[in-house]
Amino acid sequence: MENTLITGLYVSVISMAVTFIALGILIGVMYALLAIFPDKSKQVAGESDESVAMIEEPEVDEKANQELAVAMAVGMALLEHQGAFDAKDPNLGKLLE
Amino acid sequence: MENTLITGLYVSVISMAVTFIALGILIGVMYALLAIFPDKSKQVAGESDESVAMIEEPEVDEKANQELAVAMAVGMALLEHQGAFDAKDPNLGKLLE
Amino acid sequence: MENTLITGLYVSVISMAVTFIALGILIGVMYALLAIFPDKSKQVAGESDESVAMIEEPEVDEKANQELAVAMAVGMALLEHQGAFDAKDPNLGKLLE
Amino acid sequence: MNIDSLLSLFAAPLALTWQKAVMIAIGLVLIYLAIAKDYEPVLLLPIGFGAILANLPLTGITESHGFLGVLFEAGVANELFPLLIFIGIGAMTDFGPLMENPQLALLGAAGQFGIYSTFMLVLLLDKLPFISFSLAEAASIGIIGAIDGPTAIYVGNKLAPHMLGAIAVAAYSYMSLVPIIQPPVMRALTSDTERRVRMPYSQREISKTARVVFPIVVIIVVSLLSPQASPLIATLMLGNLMREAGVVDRLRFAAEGEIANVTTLFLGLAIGGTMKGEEFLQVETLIVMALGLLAFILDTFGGVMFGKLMYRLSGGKVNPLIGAAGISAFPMAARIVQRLGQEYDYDNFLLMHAMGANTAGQLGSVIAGGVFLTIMLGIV
Amino acid sequence: MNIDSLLSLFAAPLALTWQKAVMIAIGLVLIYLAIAKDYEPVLLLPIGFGAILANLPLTGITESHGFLGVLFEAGVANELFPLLIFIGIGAMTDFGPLMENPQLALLGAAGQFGIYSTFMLVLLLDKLPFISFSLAEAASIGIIGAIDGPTAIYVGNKLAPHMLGAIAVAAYSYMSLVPIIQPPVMRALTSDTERRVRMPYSQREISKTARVVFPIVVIIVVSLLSPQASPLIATLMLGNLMREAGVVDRLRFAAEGEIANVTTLFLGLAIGGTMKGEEFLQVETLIVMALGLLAFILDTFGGVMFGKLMYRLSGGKVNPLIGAAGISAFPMAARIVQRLGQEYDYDNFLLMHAMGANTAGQLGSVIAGGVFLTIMLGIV
Amino acid sequence: MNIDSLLSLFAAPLALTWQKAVMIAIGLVLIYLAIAKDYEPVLLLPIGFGAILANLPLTGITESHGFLGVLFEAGVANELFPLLIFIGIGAMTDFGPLMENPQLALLGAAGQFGIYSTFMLVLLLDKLPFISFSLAEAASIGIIGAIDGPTAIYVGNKLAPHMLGAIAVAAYSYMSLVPIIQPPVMRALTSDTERRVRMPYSQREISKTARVVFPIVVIIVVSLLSPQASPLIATLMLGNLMREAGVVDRLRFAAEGEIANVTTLFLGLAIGGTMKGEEFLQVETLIVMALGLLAFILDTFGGVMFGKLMYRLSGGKVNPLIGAAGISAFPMAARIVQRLGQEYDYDNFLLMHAMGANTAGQLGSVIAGGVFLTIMLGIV
Ligand code: NA
Ligand code: NA
Ligand code: NA
Repeated sequence: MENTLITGLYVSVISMAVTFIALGILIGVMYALLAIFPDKSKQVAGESDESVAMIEEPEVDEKANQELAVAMAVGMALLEHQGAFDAKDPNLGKLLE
Repeated sequence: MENTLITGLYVSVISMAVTFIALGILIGVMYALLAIFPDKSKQVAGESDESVAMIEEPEVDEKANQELAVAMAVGMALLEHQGAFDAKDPNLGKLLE
Repeated sequence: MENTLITGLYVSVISMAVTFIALGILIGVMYALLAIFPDKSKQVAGESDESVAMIEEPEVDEKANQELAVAMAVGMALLEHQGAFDAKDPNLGKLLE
Repeated sequence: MNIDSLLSLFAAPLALTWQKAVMIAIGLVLIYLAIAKDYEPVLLLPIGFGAILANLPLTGITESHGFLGVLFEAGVANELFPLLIFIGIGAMTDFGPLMENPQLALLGAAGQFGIYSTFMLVLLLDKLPFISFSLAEAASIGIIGAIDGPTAIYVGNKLAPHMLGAIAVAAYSYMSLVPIIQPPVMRALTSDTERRVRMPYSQREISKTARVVFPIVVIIVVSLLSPQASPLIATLMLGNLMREAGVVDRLRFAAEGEIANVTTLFLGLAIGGTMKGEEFLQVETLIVMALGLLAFILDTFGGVMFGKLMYRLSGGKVNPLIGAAGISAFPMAARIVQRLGQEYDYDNFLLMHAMGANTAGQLGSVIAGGVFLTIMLGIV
Repeated sequence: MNIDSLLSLFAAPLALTWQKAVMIAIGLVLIYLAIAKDYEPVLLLPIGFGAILANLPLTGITESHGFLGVLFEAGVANELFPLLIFIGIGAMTDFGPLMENPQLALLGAAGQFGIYSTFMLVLLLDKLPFISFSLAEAASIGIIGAIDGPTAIYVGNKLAPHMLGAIAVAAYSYMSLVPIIQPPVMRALTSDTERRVRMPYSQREISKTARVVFPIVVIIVVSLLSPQASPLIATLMLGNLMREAGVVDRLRFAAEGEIANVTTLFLGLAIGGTMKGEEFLQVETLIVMALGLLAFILDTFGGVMFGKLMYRLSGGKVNPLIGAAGISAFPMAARIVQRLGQEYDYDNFLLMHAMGANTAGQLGSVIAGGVFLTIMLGIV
Repeated sequence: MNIDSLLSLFAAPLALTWQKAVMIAIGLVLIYLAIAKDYEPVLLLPIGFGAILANLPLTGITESHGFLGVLFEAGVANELFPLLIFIGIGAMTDFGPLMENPQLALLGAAGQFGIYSTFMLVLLLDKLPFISFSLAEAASIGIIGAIDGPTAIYVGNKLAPHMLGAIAVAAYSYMSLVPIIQPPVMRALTSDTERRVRMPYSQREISKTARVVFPIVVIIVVSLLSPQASPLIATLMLGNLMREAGVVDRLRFAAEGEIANVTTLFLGLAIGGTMKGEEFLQVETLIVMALGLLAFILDTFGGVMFGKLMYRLSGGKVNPLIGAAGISAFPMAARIVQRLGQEYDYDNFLLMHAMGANTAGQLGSVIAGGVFLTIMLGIV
């Protein structure tokens, strides 16, 4: 009668233990990976804008690019319409970045 | 014992022959197509920017277009930032809407 | 012999009737929906360009957006090329091509 | 052995019967219409292509493990593809213009007149000697009058799968001919006064809630009235619900985009693959094509005549031309109405009303198809 | 005959049992929650929609050749859909924050406490009269505590396929309630001092090689420890490998995009299609829903208590709140930790650490689910 | 019971035979080559990944209801995936350069020399003691010389499905090695004078009609000559027709995009899944790999030698180097020709002619594969 309870407890304890062991092993794996493959590309910050752009570009996905393009084009059109060009607003550059 | 070798040689020779025949026929097909459907749109080069753009547009695939848009928008934004525009044409805004 | 004709007529009449009934019910449904869920966002027209743009944006689908961006960017590039901007940077046109 | 297998190289040309050759020619014509005439190219090109492949001898391409056979089993035999396409169509459809003028919904019922009248005509033809159509076949031909590809394929596949190719070709070919088929019928049935009726644009705005609730209610009502219509109306309205919900745009764009595109290509190829010369080239197919054309005309007749009835009942406030948009054939039929109206009165803008009737026609096609199928399956 | 088939038009409304009606109402509620409350809409909308369709009478839509039946066979019965979704999830997951603080991985084990405690609770309930759950059913309910939809569906389908609908609904509904369920538990278990602990941001950069090797090693380790977890962890890590590899971006974007979107839609519809009134509306379902909620609470309890243990052992350097992110529910749980932390100390930025615990929770959920399944399949 | 099921936790490591371990290592090498060396990563990464999964013990992932088993049945067993990929390849191929110089087509036939010579070599090896290959196996190894992944997989699966993994790995691995394999062969076979031949650029413009008609005629001609080639050539040319038609761009982009990407991922995984240690690690596999490499060399030999023949016959107007592009391996082989030509004469632009030979090689590979298959199926 109590059989399923005991089986259940047994299953629970083993499962929990194995899960902790597995994640414990993964901790070891991660430390090992960090030790074996240290990051060599200690990036010297602020070297040049282009280099940063080139490095980061693969991270930006296509959609983001498209949205950016839409945003920029729309933004420029609106600004243009409002006569904001002929750059009287010195913040325009920042705004568009 | 030698049977598979002979069969194999037979298969090889026939296959190679048929492949050459097939591509030979395709040569005939291509010459026939060039003769039957000559290119009428003998393009007069450098007539106007618009016509070239129109003709070539179908060739450009979507992604290229998007990248172009991104490139253009970013380029313009950067130029803008540098104060290069200074829009004198008041219709520009409307045109872009 | 005439059996299929009679059956057919019977099927036709019933089908047509049910179709009219169904669409009749949908008319009732639509009037009910309009009554139960009236539009509260009675839009004050012409308030500002931005608000209109924001409201309409969800309707414009992605591709249209991209095409718009392409169109805008290309349009601007062409205008630029034609000297409409009065480019102070003589390389600008080339740059955008 | 050697001579035998050498001969096997000529086996294919020798197996090219005149029926296969004719079907290859038909496939070429369909591709020509698709490319040169822009007749529903996304469907007629794959259908024509599939027809060519199905009739090249000895390729095994339409067998159960062949390329077209696999596509057929994957999505035509079980009607999955037309339903998936419907999700995409629903996602692209705006029922706003219909909800602004609910009474236009009746035009969507009237525009299905061609289904029943064509069905009856086939049953009459069956009485002629040498011509024989079963009740199910007659119904499958009639359903071309739904003027809606996925509905015609769905119903046709349930009732007379052997006629699927002819039905699909008729449905999609004539769809492209709507701008040629409809105007003469519309002119013949209406008076100059009727065609000049202007219809004011309803200023009613539809709330988002109403737009969201509408597709769900439509599914429940239609499914209870006609259970066989449920998969069709449910997929159409699922797409529309995803459109109006606003919170599942990545599903909506997947439905409109990749699901619709991939499925359209596969559906076209697989249907073309059913068009085998020996079965397709029969008098019956010619009759299907002829009656399919008639169904389009009779649909337009039904729509415009009901438009005239509404013109009378409304005291001249409804322009009967918009009835022609009730056949569905979205959005072509609506544009034809707009153009014909402007021909007689340049400042007459019927487009929004025609769009309402047109989306009603989409609903009407699905409902009529489903009801027809429900009753037929009860009888056959 | 005529009267019979006329009556057939009313067959559907007559076959609408109260159970079906209630299920349609439940489907409407799920859609309402999806749209109006933004509760995991990409899943709850299709699930609710599928539930409505499955309970409209006589449509045949869930039968083996019906629309939902075809989708079910194509990707739920064989667990293909949850695995494909995992490829997309892996492609969107950044294990960087976890690799910067590897010891956070233990929180991902602790955050699965709800699985076992809920499982035991069900076995206790089974001892009550009138309530009966098999060991496999108890395990399926417990697995809701993985707080990970694909894992719950994968394990549930293997152990108790008849409960799949209830499990999926519980998993996804409560997932949306995480911002409501977790904070009270987190506040109750922690002291003010504990909640204010600041954790410095590790400046460690992870090399690309380490990032690429990590998913592969995880697969091998986990598969050897728990073979039944292999498909789950392998698909999750395949997505991550494609992300970090950098050379297969078109596969990666396909996994994140079309594969994930199309599969999510189909999975939701097919699971909704399993929720048939006659089977779903039982006391057992209510218990599943109630215990599922409890599993979420017990998971949070496990995570935070283990966080407190780490706080002690580290001499106060670990903020116990981040334990709450160990339950998975990515990335919501991590954001809740950040928000709650800031409530007590505005300048406290726990987000990166919480993200580490959160991705550990994702790993922990999959591993725990797989281990649980491996042991259960050895017993049942 | 308890001890048994505790032991079951160690069942997987205990079941890890040396064959499985070696295969996992091979999978890791393939992934390394894909990521670090950029060797056809979109295929070698999934293949390597599938190989690892297939050799982790007790996961059941390659069984008929396992993840890789389901993918295999869905698209490899019925050859659907390679055909779908061909639609995408066709949509990306421009036959313009070939149509401008039709006679280049013969180089596409000559570039298949490796198929037959390798096939004969295998039959010779079969005469050695301890080595045994059937005619069908020999043909499957020869087909690696098509240097075209989908063709090799399609033909290999029909003739010797148990060798599919080795064939696919050879085909795709060596494809990436083309820049290393070809140049020495090209240099050894040509004289300095031959390598410096300049070929004028044809100013011929190809009309849109000719571009549209070409793929259709190719299908009909090739299918009649070799029915077994029909599915391959038909899918390749369907993609090209959609490209040139201009009216079905949404189908074309679906073919190039989602269809190609999703299918490539699934195909790679499923093929990797066939590489089970116990079957794969045999002397035969080593022979397949060695002969596959030889097939690439012999293909280049065939192409360049025929190029030399054309050089003679044309009175020195044809640069024999472009023959190397006739092996297919699009577009790598064409770029190698251009680079090598420029090495000897910086102002020599052979690229367009090489591209023509290269697309001819694509056609030649498919045709040769299909013809070979047609004749073999008639004999076996
Ligand atoms: Na219609
Ligand atoms: Na979890
Ligand atoms: Na080749």
